This record gives sequence, structure tokens and C-alpha cells, in this order.
Amino acid sequence: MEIRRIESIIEAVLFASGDAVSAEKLSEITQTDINTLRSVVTGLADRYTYEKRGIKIIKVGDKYQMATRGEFSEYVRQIVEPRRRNPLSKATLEVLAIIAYKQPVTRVMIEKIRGVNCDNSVTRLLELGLIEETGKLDAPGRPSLFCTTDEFLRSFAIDSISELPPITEFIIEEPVQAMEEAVE
Amino acid sequence: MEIRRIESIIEAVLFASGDAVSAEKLSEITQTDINTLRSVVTGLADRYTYEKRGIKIIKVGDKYQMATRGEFSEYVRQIVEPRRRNPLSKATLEVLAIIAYKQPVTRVMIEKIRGVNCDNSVTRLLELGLIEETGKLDAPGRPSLFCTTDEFLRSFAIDSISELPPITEFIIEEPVQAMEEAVE
Amino acid sequence: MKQISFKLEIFEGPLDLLLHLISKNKVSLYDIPISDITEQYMDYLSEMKHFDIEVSSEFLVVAANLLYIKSKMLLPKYEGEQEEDDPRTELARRLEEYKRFKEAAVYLMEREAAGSHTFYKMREYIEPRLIDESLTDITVKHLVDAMAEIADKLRYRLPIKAKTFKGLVGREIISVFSKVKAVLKSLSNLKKIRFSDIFKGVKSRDEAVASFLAVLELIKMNRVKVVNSDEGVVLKYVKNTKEGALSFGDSQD
Repeated sequence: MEIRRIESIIEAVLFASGDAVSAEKLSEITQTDINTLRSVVTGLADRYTYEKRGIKIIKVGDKYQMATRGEFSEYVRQIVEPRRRNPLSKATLEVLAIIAYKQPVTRVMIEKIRGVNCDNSVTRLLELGLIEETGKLDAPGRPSLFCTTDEFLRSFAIDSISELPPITEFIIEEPVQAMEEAVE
Repeated sequence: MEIRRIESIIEAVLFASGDAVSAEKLSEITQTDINTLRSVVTGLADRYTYEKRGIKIIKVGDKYQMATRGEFSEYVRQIVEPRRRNPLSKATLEVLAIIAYKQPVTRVMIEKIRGVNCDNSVTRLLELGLIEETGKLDAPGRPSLFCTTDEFLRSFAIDSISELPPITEFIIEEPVQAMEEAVE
Repeated sequence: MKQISFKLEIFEGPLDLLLHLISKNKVSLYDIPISDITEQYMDYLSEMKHFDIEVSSEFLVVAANLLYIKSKMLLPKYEGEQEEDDPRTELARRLEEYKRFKEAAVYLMEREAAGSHTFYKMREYIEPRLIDESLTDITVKHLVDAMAEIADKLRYRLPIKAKTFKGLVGREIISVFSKVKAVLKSLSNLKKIRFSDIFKGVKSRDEAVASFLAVLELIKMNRVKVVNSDEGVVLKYVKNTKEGALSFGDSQD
């Protein structure tokens, strides 16, 4: 069989398969001896690369697979709907609530209340500009004190922190106690 | 952007998508005006054809899709599980023809033409994804309106509905002719 | 009579049957010999019954229509009467339309064979981009709910520790610490203080409680000895046994 035709068959088979196809199988389909087959596939793959085509042929063990060239992945990603991410996960929202009601607070205070590490949430809230560092606590290690920002007020459509609805006695009492423990 | 690069992006996107991608979407992704885009895709498709590549680019309505060239189907069948399905019955093909030419249509409209209930055929066509419900007729009972799908265009190798031969071209046999055949 | 054995042909519907009869009789769609065709149509229906095939209402509707057309055509025409439309016209039009779609169905069948040679592939897995939703969907209620949830979680934490009473002094925990320092400072100077003097100059209940807590803390730390004397309850300074600075934290052990 003509080399050109073998190439086309390989192209059709690799495309339709979508998966990796063994050299053996390709050799059987094209009725070409396996060494010739391998050199044809390599030649085809080289041409794709040389021409900077959108697709490439990769070798996976003794199999060949068609794939998009990595260079174009940013374009390819545009065909799928972007995943909408809720900017505030539940954990982050909790951390934000603690900061809003108890500001200024340190990381350790927040962690005492929530019982878990809050670094990611604090980082995310800083990124979103909802909180900011307003100073250092006068305590060993001089931990940062966090407060909510004007952006926070805008996002939650309130004029000032004092407008936050009061939380019930119980809810206040417990976190305060926990915070005090945290300070020690 | 360089034509060559646009071609490669189109190649990557059509390959990864597997499905048909609209000209509009491709124009957006490549940031190319839609007319240029269309001519680039057509040029790319022509080159595939000229070079007798294993893959081709087909037009599905106003969308483009990558597919294997029909010529190589016997090879592709050796690796891909053929989408073998029971052939469509005469009745179902008739219903499909009516929907293709008269879309959007309701069940009642189809039944008027065929003089017989079409529920089974419509259900089968919906199952096969060859037709879809596209809305409701603004009439008592708000009956469903059916149209053909991209899958229909692909399965029947039709570029677009407008390329179907005009229904009036299907010649109604003259009795004289029928008589002559009978003599033979 | 010759015994005719035949397989009853199945038709897609009454129109399909009519087209079959018309083509069998080699007549034009536009000049249907209505009597003959009606007769053959009715024969077929009785054949269906004979073969125990259910005759659907659609076949009966067309049968009624054929009989109606036949009767109309039998009516004599009077001279001078306006030429009426051929009663067969509507039927012919319907048959023609149906016939065209039958042809279109054959065309589609041929196209389908062409389509079956083309293969497609599945979509690759493509990692979607992440886009942040706008913050405008989040309200103060979310904050309050989050806070309530935190309270719920706290309720199930470890039992409340003995030092919970410190909560009584509110946020001013530092004041207990500062009171400890203040009391220790006066004690190191004066060596002894009347218990009541500790509360001199105290401005709030919180401060008083803090002062009291400071005394308790110092007792616990063994830095103060409580003595009953003529002057009332007196706190006596105890020299720090350990060298080094005052360590509030150590006292918790």
C-alpha cells in the first residue's frame, strides 16, 4: 500500500478511536509490517509537529494516540462552559462571619472558634479584598489582626459593621469565650 | 492572527470537541471575523480533501465537525464499535421526511399527511436523537413542535436542511409510465 | 374457482393502501375510478378482518370518505347548475402530498447509507475554566447563618472548662493579666495589702471581677498568702521561688 494511504488510514483510525491504539493493531489494520508501520506513524507525527498542526500524535508505551497540541489548550478550553465558582466556600464564609462580628481578630482566634486551620480562607478573603490586615496584636509573635474592608460593606450592601444584625446571646457568648482562650 | 495559526486552532478545537462547533464560536475563540473564519475553515477542509487525509471537516448546518473520511470506513470499523442500529422502518423514515421538510411540525400535522398515527415513530426518532422538541405551538393543547437535529444532518450526510432536494422534485409517477412498466 | 393464496400486504395507513390500489390499477391520481377503487379498498378491509388484523379507525375514516365521494359522483347533474368541484380533488391532493413524502423517505434511506461511512469521536475531557460568581448574590443573611452554624458546632465541642467564668469579664481578658501585674507590683513594694485595698479606685464591675480573679490567680500561683488579721483580710507577698519573669501561662499547669 502507498505510504500516503497508510498515513490516511492511521489518521482515520486514531481519530475515530479517540484512544491509544497499539502499533500491532495499526499494523494489522493497514496490513503493513510493524516496522514500516512504526516509521510511517513517526513520520506522520513529525510532520504534524513540523507544521505546528492543532493535533499531534503521541506515543504511549507501544501505542499511538491523537491529541491536541498543548500550545492550543487555552483555545480548546473555551469550548466548554466555564465552571462558575462560588467565590465564598462555606468555610470561607464562616471565617468572614467571625471576622465581621469579632474584628479585629487574629488567625489563632478564628481557628480557636472554628477548630480548624483557616489559612486558605483568610488568603482567599484577602484576595477578594473583603478583609485586610489592620495591625498586629501586642502578643508573642505579633500576629496580624484582620478587619473587614469597605469592599465588604459594599458587597453585603450595608453602611457599617454596626448594621450587622445582632447575633443571639448564645452565639455571642461561646465564640467570645473561645477567643479568650485563644488569646492566652 | 496568522492564517496558519487560525487553522491549527480550529483543528485543535474541532478535534477536542468531537462534536459540531458553530462558526460563531470558532470566530470568537480565534478572534477572527466570521467571514474570514468561514473561508479559513473551508480552505482547511478543502486541503484535507485534496490531500485525501484520513479526517475531514464537514458542515452541519452552521457548524463544523471533524470526522473520518468515508473512504476509510472499512478500516475504522475494525477498531470502532459500529453504531449499528436497526434500520429505520418505512413508517419512521416517512415521519422523519415530513419533519425534515415541514419543520417545525406537530404530531397532528404529521398525521394529517400520513393519515395514520405516528406516536411510535416520533418516540423512536426522539430516542435516536434525530429529532427534538423545539417548542410548543401556540394553539389549544399547546402541542409540541418537532425539528430535526444536527445528529440527523450527520447521520444522513446532509450539510444543512436547505440542501435537501425540493420536495416537489420527487416526481409523481404518471400512470402511462406505470403502465409501460407493467407491460415489460 | 381458482384458489388464490396470498399474503396480505401490510400498509402504513389508509393512504398507503390507496396509493397501492391506484398504482395496481394503473390509473392517474387525478382521475381515480372511485367506484372500483372504493370496492377494492373495502375488500381489503374485509380481508384484514378475515386475517384477524385490527382495522384501525383511520382506515374507516378514509372508507367513509371514499363512500361519500362515490355517492356525490353518482348524483345527477342538472343543467344550468354551476359546475361543482370534482369531489375527488381533495383526496388526490392529499395522496399526491403523501406520495412525495414517501419518495423523500426513500431518498433519506439512501442518504443514510452514505452517512454510515463517516465516524466521529467522543469529546475529550476538557478542564473548564473557573470563573468567580459575583459577590452580589451573597447577603448578610449568609453571614448570620454562618455564625449560627459556628455556634452549633461549638455546642458540640468539649465540655466547658472551669475557666469559662473568665467570660464574665467580657472582652477585657487583658485586664485580669494587668491586674495580676498591678497587685504583684504593689505587693513587692508594700509586702502586704489589705484585701479591700485592691478594690480601691475600681471603676466598673468588670474591673472588680478582674481584680478578684487576679487575686485568685496569685493565690493559685503561690505568690500570695491570705491572712486573717486585725486589719481584716490581708494579702501577704510571697517571694517568687523560681527565678525569672512573671509567667502567667505557667500557672495553668
